[in-house]
Amino acid sequence: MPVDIDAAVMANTRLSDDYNVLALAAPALAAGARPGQFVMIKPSRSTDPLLRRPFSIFQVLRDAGVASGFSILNKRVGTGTGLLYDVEPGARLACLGPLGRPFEPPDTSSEAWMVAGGVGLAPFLTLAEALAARGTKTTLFYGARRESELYFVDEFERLGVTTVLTTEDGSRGIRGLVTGPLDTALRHRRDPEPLSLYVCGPTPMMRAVARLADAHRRPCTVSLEQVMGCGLGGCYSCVVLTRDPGRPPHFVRSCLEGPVFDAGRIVWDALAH
Amino acid sequence: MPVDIDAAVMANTRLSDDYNVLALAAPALAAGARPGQFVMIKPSRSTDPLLRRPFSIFQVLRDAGVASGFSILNKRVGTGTGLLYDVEPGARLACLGPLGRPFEPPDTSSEAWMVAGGVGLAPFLTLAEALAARGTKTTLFYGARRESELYFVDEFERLGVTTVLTTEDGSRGIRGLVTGPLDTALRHRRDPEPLSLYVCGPTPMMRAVARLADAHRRPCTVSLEQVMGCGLGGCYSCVVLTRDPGRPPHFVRSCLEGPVFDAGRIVWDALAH
Amino acid sequence: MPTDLDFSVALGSLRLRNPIVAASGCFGYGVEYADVVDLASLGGIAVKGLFLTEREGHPPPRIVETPSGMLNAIGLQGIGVHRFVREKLPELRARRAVVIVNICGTTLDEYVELARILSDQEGVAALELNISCPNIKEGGITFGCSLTGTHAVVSGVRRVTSLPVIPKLTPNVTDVASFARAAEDAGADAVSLVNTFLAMAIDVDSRRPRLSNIVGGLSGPAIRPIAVRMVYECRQAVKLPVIGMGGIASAADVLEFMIAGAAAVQVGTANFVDPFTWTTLLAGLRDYMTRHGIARLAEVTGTLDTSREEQAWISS
Amino acid sequence: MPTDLDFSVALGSLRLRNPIVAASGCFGYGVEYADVVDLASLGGIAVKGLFLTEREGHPPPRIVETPSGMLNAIGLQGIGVHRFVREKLPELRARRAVVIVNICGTTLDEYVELARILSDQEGVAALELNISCPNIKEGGITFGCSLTGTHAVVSGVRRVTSLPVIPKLTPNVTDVASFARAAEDAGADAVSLVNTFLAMAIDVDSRRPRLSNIVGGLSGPAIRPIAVRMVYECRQAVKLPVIGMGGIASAADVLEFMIAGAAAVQVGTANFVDPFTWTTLLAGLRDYMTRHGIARLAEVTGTLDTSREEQAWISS
Ligand SMILES: Cc1cc2nc3c(=O)[nH]c(=O)nc-3n(C[C@H](O)[C@H](O)[C@H](O)COP(=O)(O)OP(=O)(O)OC[C@H]3O[C@@H](n4cnc5c(N)ncnc54)[C@H](O)[C@@H]3O)c2cc1C
Ligand SMILES: Cc1cc2nc3c(=O)[nH]c(=O)nc-3n(C[C@H](O)[C@H](O)[C@H](O)COP(=O)(O)OP(=O)(O)OC[C@H]3O[C@@H](n4cnc5c(N)ncnc54)[C@H](O)[C@@H]3O)c2cc1C
Ligand SMILES: Cc1cc2nc3c(=O)[nH]c(=O)nc-3n(C[C@H](O)[C@H](O)[C@H](O)COP(=O)(O)O)c2cc1C
Ligand SMILES: Cc1cc2nc3c(=O)[nH]c(=O)nc-3n(C[C@H](O)[C@H](O)[C@H](O)COP(=O)(O)O)c2cc1C
Ligand code: FES
Ligand code: FES
Repeated sequence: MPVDIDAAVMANTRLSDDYNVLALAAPALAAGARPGQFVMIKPSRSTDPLLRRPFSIFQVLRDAGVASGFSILNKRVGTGTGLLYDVEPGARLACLGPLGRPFEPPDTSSEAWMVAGGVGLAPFLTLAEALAARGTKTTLFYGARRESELYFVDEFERLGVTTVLTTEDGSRGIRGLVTGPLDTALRHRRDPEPLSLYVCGPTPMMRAVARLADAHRRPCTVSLEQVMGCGLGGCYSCVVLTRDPGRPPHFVRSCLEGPVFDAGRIVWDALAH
Repeated sequence: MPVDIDAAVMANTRLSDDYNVLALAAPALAAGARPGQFVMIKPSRSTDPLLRRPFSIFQVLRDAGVASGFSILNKRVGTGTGLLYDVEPGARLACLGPLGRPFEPPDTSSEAWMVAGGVGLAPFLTLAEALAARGTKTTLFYGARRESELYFVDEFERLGVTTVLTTEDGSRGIRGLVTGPLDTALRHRRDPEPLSLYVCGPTPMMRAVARLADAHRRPCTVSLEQVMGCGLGGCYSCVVLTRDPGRPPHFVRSCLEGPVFDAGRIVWDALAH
Repeated sequence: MPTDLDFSVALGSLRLRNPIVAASGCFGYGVEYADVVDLASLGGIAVKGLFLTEREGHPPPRIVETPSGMLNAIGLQGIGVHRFVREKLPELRARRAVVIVNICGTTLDEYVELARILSDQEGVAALELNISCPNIKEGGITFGCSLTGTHAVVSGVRRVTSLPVIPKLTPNVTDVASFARAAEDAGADAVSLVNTFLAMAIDVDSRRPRLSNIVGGLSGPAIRPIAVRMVYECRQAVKLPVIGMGGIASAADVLEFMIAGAAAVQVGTANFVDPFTWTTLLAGLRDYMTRHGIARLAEVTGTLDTSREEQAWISS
Repeated sequence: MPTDLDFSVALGSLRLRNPIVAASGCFGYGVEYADVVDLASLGGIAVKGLFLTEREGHPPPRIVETPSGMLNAIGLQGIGVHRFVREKLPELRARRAVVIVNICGTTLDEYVELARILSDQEGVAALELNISCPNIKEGGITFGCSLTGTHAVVSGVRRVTSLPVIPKLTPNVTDVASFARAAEDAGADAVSLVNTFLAMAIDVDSRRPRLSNIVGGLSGPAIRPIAVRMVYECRQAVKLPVIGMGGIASAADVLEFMIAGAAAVQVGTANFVDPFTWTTLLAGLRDYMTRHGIARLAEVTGTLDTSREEQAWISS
């Protein structure tokens, strides 16, 4: 059950001119959070900006083992994310969550490959922790524009995650898009070895990965980032066109049925961007 | 000529739960400021609140004798003043000024009596400095609700100003309203000794002082606090009904012809509050 | 502090325990919120606009934020009246929610048919006639922008139901009070207003509309001053109770509408910002009643005091 | 980066050096700003609404802030056309301002008389007919809310002047495009829109209106999405150049109006917030033109691309 907490900003760590990590005190919210879920955060007390913004839960913060809050990985792209980049410790932000359908872990025998583009990294740290806890062999394919925009690689490696990094300018890892090494890896992967893909990033990237997964017949889960007005199923703004057996394509609310979807359900051509 | 400066907050000194002094870096603005003038400050970059708010220039701040900025004495009464109470050093605020007609100093032979109620103290520190510089004998009648809301009395005394203090609860100075001791003093004042009154505070107080001044035939200047949309004469929101020779009462813009007015010009019954 | 404060309000024969109703389209079918809030504590719930049949609505993007407001062009995606009655109404009934069903037709007959179906159901407290949705081409607003259309829909529905009938008026007209009058003449029990303002937003880099439907409806605090004025005009034009809405986000906003003439209010966009808004509103109303010594909230309705303005001593 | 960017726009025979015009009532008579900004660098200045005679306007409070907007009920305080011509026009002329005079009458004859007087003056670039002020009881909006009234005022003025005639339309109507059409039929050279939305605000503690006039006009960013939609509708209905306004505060806002169909824009409330807004707007337009390789700003007008929306692959 989601709770609404007027959470104090415990720390704001700016990683670059665009990215920051915001630690928020919200025990009750954090305690119930599962990997892949999100939180609706009000960036300002003013009516401009008016609506809350959705953010993946990046980390569950613990104090002596007890959940004390959570953090978000924020990328400044507009007004709301700009305010959350600037906010100072001590300020309070209304946080509603945890919301949405979490990731389903793969079959115990299966490996997990996480594919992240840019701020699409956000939902994967909690997933990696959960997978490490259950001993799932995990790889992170992670692409960014340049080396300085690859964050938290060490944290993933510390969890035992194998990392495959790409940068568009070649400043670290393989030059190009993350789909390059992913495609190669999928080709090299022997058929009977079970494997589940988890993807979050820009829509074109998710679409491309979904196609690769389909071509290689691998189960693939995507975490979509639709515009969300409420996060609770009230406004019908966040819909995604899906294909389900026995009925024509129809819109479902990604805040309730997502943000995590089976990639095969999504009518990709209907997705904006 | 007014200038618009994106001024850095140098310091925010909170005096109580309601009052604070905000020091703003704005050399060009401060350099041109004269006692009684005001500044239009935008309390937020958002469109809510939308308009700037008018504030008296409380102090001209100097660095090695050169004007480096100014301060305002802010009383939290609503959204904008609330934001200016909360603002942290380093933030920037758009400040347009100096604006409005300044105080006219009295004749050189005249004494000056300043009458302040609450945050109506704001325009008088710069006036007291100017009067001290020209050797005018000055008294401050200053009323507040309680002792803890009487601010900067020492600063005035350091400038050689005689202070007469009142509090509504009697916790300091004379119990009651500031008009009490003012009335007594006016009665005891011998006719030929020239005297000019300067008043700023709640409208009922200004009205009462204006009546006393009129009864005692003393020149009286009031600094009005009308709602102001622009501060530059563009919107006609800030009008005050005035009586001028040879024409019926008419509205004048207090941002251009004021905020400082000869009390005799004001049609007090038409003033709100 | 008085402990026996009375928050209840009357809309003709319909009594609400308090004046705060969730606005249609802004609270799903209510059931989405059943785990988060106690549905029975709300004055009422106007459920998402229902057609006879299911509708997919418009493709995304369906909303865009604007200064102190938002545009929406959902296109009335919905499950249709039959599935609503089967799948949602039983839970709403079980939760003791006061259910106002917002209905939408493309023809007069559809409104009548919807009213007939819903009148047979237990747990429907009133019908709100959506003749004001700016986001669909057929029906709806074509009735709401015409006095004869408004009259026809209201009297058509009136004939087949004994439920309270509440036409919801559009603000996109020159004289909203004349529509309230048409509704009154046709036998409405109350009127609700405002629906959203037809509006649009453009992405200047792509030079494309920011909503797939090109235009959408503006709601939220931005529109409140216009909505309050319209409620004030309707209150003066008709004897019917008026349900006011448009940008309510605080108790002061509720009171503004009530003082202007609203017997009850609806809260839309603010539910998106904060699903617990209504509790904040009720707490604020309690505080106001206590401070002002008001025992019955309903007494506030229509008490705007304009005596001073009317005798303004200066001719203007 | 192109150095020869062309910001000029045409309103019929009137050419402006750039599309940014100060909106009437939001820049005084222009002369108030002469020390602060270079009046000649603005595309034009629509001066405060003028009657034949002096007017005192409404008592304060005359403005109140609302979410992302403001209400005003100034009541057209003003010096009248004769004093304007004597006291203000010479300075505006000397400063080489492009002066659009906003005129307001209580009768048709007054509009005609005002037009006659101003047509004889050097330094008047155009007449804007204020038939849309919501704050005065007589005249003005009674013409603006009636198609025949609009037609009558425009053709009356048209007959006595060779200056460009620009009726300013009110948004408080059901179908603003029909008013643009009436203006076109009557011989207008352009239309400007929107004037303010009739609205009100109430102080809930005193239960009194927050404006002495009870109601006032809503302006500012809050109304922008509605205003953009209305400009878009007018653009499709008439061939006349449209001057768009309502809540413009950034270059993106200017572009939104232009892409929707405005040939030029006016900036009102934002001048109060920042008297240098227009310089920020021009800098932002320059940046946009550079980024998009646009040499002539006027090319942007009416280029909204709705091809994708119109062939939406899912029927809605
Ligand atoms: C389930 C979910 C989880 C998310 N998790 C994160 C996260 O962990 N970290 C993070 O930084 N962001 C995340 N996002 C995206 C984030 O919500 C948006 O970037 C944010 O809402 C933009 O707000 P703004 O006020 O800064 O932008 P606005 O000023 O509103 O818009 C600026 C620009 O951003 C674009 N934009 C608006 N909404 C979105 C969106 N939902 N996705 C992408 N672009 C958008 C707009 O089209 C516009 O061009 C998530 C979104 C969803 C739906
Ligand atoms: C020339 C001038 C100089 C001023 N100098 C100072 C100063 O030095 N220090 C200071 O603290 N204040 C000063 N004020 C008053 C200050 O401008 C207002 O308190 C402020 O604008 C209120 O803004 P807000 O957003 O906090 O209030 P809002 O949220 O807009 O309104 C809250 C309440 O404050 C009241 N209010 C709004 N405007 C005024 C006003 N102009 N005067 C009194 N009450 C108002 C409203 O009626 C309302 O009840 C001055 C005003 C003027 C005109
Ligand atoms: C996303 C959304 C969907 C809406 N759907 C409906 C609807 O189905 N039926 C209806 O009558 N009004 C609908 N409305 C209008 C609201 O009920 C309300 O009239 C309007 O939003 C103004 O109130 P607000 O400012 O509090 O949101 C919708 C509004 C929004 C924002
Ligand atoms: C204080 C004020 C005074 C106004 N006076 C006039 C006027 O005299 N004549 C007129 O045609 N419009 C007048 N307007 C309307 C503006 O010119 C403009 O149409 C409206 O404010 C919308 O633009 P904005 O949102 O940029 O302010 C006035 C607006 C305001 C806020
Ligand atoms: S975000 Fe409102 S329904 Fe999904
Ligand atoms: S504040 Fe705008 S004219 Fe005085």
